[in-house]
Amino acid sequence: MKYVTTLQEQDYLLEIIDDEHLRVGDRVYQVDFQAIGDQQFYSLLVDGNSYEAQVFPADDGWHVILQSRLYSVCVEDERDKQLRLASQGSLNPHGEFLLRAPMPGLIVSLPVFSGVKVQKGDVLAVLESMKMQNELRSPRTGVVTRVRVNVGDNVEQKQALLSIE
Amino acid sequence: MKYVTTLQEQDYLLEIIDDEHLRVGDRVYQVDFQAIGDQQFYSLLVDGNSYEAQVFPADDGWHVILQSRLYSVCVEDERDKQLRLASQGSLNPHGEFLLRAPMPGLIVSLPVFSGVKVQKGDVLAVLESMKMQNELRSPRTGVVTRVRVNVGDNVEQKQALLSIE
Amino acid sequence: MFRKVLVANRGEIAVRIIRACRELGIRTVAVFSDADRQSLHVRYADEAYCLGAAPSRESYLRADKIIEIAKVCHCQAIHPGYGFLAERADFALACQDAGLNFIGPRPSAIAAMGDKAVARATVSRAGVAVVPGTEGEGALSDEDLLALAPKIGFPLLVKATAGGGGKGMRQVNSLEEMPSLLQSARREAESSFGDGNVYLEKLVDGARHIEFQILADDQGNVIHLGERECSLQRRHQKLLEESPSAFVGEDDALRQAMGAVAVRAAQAVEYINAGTIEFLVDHKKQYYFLEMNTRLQVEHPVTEWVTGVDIVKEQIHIAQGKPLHYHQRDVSLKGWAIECRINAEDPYQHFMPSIGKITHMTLPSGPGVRVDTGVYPGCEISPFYDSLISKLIVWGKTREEAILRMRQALDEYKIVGVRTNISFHQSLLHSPEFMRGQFDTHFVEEKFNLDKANDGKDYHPEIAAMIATLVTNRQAQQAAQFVQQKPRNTSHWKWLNRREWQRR
Amino acid sequence: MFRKVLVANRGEIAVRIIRACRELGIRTVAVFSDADRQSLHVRYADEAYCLGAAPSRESYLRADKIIEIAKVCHCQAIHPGYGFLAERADFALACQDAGLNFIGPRPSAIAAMGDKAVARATVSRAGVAVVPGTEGEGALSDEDLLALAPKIGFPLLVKATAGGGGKGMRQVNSLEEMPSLLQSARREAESSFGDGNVYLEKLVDGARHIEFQILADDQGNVIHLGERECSLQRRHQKLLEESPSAFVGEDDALRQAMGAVAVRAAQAVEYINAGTIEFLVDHKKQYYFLEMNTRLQVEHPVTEWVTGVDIVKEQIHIAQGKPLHYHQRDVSLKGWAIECRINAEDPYQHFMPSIGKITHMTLPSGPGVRVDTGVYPGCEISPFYDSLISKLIVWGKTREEAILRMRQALDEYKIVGVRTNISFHQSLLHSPEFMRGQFDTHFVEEKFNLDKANDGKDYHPEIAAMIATLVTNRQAQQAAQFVQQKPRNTSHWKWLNRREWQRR
Repeated sequence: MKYVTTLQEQDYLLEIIDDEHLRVGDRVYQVDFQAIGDQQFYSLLVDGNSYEAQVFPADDGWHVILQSRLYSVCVEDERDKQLRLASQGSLNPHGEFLLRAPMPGLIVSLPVFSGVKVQKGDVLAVLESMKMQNELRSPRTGVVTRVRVNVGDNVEQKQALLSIE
Repeated sequence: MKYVTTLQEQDYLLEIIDDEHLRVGDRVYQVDFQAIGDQQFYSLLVDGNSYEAQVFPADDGWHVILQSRLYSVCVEDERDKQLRLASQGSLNPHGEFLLRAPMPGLIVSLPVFSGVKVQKGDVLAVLESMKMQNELRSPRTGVVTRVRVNVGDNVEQKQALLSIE
Repeated sequence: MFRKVLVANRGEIAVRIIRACRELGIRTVAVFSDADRQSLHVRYADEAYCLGAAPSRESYLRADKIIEIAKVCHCQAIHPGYGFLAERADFALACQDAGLNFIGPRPSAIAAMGDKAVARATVSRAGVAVVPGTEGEGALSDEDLLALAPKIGFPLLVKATAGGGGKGMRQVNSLEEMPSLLQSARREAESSFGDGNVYLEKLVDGARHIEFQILADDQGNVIHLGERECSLQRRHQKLLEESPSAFVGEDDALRQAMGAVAVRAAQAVEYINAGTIEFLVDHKKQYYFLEMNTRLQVEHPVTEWVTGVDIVKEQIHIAQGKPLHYHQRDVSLKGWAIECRINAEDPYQHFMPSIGKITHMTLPSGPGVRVDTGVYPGCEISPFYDSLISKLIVWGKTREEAILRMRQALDEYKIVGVRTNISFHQSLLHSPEFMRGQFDTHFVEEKFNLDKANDGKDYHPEIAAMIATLVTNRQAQQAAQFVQQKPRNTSHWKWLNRREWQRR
Repeated sequence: MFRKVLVANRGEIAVRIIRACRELGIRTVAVFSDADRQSLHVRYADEAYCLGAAPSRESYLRADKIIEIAKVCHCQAIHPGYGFLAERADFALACQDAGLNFIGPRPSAIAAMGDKAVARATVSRAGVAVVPGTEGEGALSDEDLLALAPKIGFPLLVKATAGGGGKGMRQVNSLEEMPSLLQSARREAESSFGDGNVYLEKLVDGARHIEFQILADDQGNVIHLGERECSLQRRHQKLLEESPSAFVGEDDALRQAMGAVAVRAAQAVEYINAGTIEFLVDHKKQYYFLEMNTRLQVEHPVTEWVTGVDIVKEQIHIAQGKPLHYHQRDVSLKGWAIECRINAEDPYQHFMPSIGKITHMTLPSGPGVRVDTGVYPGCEISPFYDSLISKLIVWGKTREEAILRMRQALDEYKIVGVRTNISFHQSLLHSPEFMRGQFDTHFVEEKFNLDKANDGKDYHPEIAAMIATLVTNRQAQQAAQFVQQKPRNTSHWKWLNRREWQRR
């Protein structure tokens, strides 16, 4: 199986030859890959070097924590990559974004209101939980549309707070 | 639900009144019983006292390890107990007992042979495993019948070694 | 002698106190909220009683219920831990009134140190240098403050007298911007603490936060157990603490001088039991009293390890009216201890708290490693309390050995189910500034960048790419096996049903 | 300086050595059998290579493969741990021939101490008292032994010269029964060690097993690190060790005298690196050399804790040709340390080894607690190696504090999936003989009864009955829910199928 794996804007061409061999670009490595205790962490021996990583699903692929460093990695098989590139022109990156509460808590601040234009990284709401004030930020530029909560509201996990279009 | 629970030849009459109340004999206790992490251990609050126990299934009920002491406990609901007492005369305690290897290992000694009479507690075989010699003992008095292995054999877990009748 | 002690807290500190009691042969009573029935402190105590619903004000802050339980259970004493009721003079007083021993200072000392402005005035009168500012007791009006500000000089800080955790705090750079900032600080203080009083303090630039552990018995003996370096903070929350401090280092004269001042500050309020004097120290080694914490600190283990003193056992000992086990001359700092606070929060998502069930946990262990924790595999991290789930403490003969040991321990520490700041600590321990011991209280927020912290060293993008690809491939294979089974599953339901039964 | 070290072992001791190397900045190479791919030592090492199938002779005893891997990986040294190849002079020699540093004594010292009869003769010539017996070197015939026996006196022990673990050992009570016992001892020794040689030793009744830790560098410095009490054994396997020994106690003259003799015994074979001199000590405080272990011991942590010396790091340091970090005058025993060996075995079933997958594990933690372990939740305990899965070590200011702390730690230690001897240790720690420190090497097997050990105290049959009943009821409820679902499951297979899908 062949994959195109992207990490910090660099593509790696990987081929899984068999259970014990992996090609990266031109080079073939001997690998021994094991899931530890059916959990989110893995042990990898590559030509004898021992690595351990935690791997979490992320929005756009995987978050790999390897030796205390986070790598955001996107893995596509070759066909996926072709399809995505072919259709990229028609993709609309400006759908509605719905901000949800990542955990239960108290809304202590709402510095935006409907109609306000926000930049990526702007604070949309401050949620108090676990005795901390947590800033919820905008993932992209857009306009705030429906604000569904007020300061002082107790919200449940995943409750919709407001939208950005 | 009512139970007759036997422990070291003493019967306890227990009634589970509801999730929070338990009657033992004449006395009603307030209880809060919880399985910890879906494992074999449990937390019990009885009138505020906190106990923790590991509970394993055993041949004839449960093994409860509570504050480092092992209790062998047999629990029957009232109907079971009646049935068992009624049929006890006809029960045959002398069926065949099949000795199986509790773990993989090497048979290093077989001090018995077919036709030998053994007492409860006599050594039937010595199995070497985990660098230790482990004595497998007879659970009751009887006569050795079919010896299926020889000294020097490597046996698998649960492999039949010999029978007692 | 205490025969039974109620522990009015939860989490790792409740477990820590229960362990100390059990090692002293004292029975323990835990209290818990609905969210904590399966917590370690409930499981490890001899007795445990429910206080109420999960929110603190309905459970761990219910002083009335806690005192009632202590009386019904025939406890002799209550240990408040830290947070919750630990620094509430009214609670200490209520314990006293109920005939219960409060394991901590007298209510008057809690009150005196609880109002930050009063505390500054009190220790100042005792000859302890405080950060220059408004030392007068009582409430100052905006006019008073605006008149005093130029004498202190800018930049300065407006701080809430009832303060804590950075609430009601504002940095003021000029007289012009002061009126509006005063107003907002008072408003925030009012809403956070029900007390809008504020005071002014000079902003000490590039300062370190160094604190001294104090022990005092009721027979007039007061000693200090050396210093803790607590400058590594984020949003006024300490993250990593050390004892000794690399800044004080070999300068034992400074250590003894600061220790003596700390003792004097404690004596100024006739302090009893364990407490901590916090100092700000500038780069010229000038030190100023900041505040006193009238309770056990989260970071007490680093002091325990370098001094050999079990602070919690000593607290219990003192509370029974006995003299300290130690004289000042018995106390010396041996080796080096570091503590990392392991929080359930995601360092890659603005340190957002993380909740959920811990599905797997491997603790670090081995020589020189201590873990104080209130969680275990299978338990739930709820959103109701703070995010500190564990403290990892290591000891080494030297700071270098302690750092290398902490790195190894952090590598070994595996928690699955909630995100943690373990990798943040790992990066911090690799930063050149930390390794050199050169940092101030602003370092983490202003100068430390998680992404760039360890560029170069241990950068293995190709390995990360391999692992992500192998995980993807593994999932694809599992999905493929599943799809292959599908036709059989739907067309032979009896077979499926049999399988289903067997699986149970 | 070593840049890379191969660890020729597995389990907790391999992890212990890897931790020490990493804290010294040395890269580590692990080796593993097919059964150990997911073991901690493989996961924690920088590199890891498979040796072969699970049985030791196809993996951890493959000296040739291990040396080959060390060379290919450019290691400078090999640490053998304990067991496996640790006391094989031929392996130490092969390392030397391959240009690798063997972290341990010279092959000649291993050989001299490996033959128990030769060892006795050697140290005896150096003026060290040995248990009275046949001190002559070389093979003695049955005739020789029968002639010598009455001079030694009965009861006596026949022991294999290549011995260990009680194999080839027989107690002889009279001359009459000696010929047949000699024959069976020789036969057992031949089959166990390929060497039928035996020697005689007086049986010292009521003796204690007390050993001294030795450190020696290649510059002629030899020191001891005080004693360890190792009398608590079952079938010649140590179960619980302490330092100091309650028997030696305050008698520092005895400690120093025995320590000096231990140093002399080590010097007799020009010993280098860490080693242990075992003594038998009778109730009159007469002590006799028993044997020397020319390697790191399982129980080294108790000595580490009371002396503050990191023995594994010191081993690596010595192996690099450097002088010891310590003089004899630097060594003193501070506080009290106890180790419990946690074995995967069932104390209620004749200590039968237990295998399986560890489904849950909660480690004890907190102040004064150390765990050295090679397992973690999710790992498999295989039948191929010994049953030691973890060592729990505690420290206290006094023996009393250490005992109370160990009890608390054992209470906290939860392992589900395999049976362990944790409750055995708990009972042992509650026995009056242990608490008084009055026991000999036969105590556990002859005088300690697990069932009666703690009668009276902590006897809660009613609570046990409640728990068993509640578990039964819980199961009945779960079964009832399942039965209720059954009609729906079989008649609405589509619904089931949907459920089944969701569950995946």
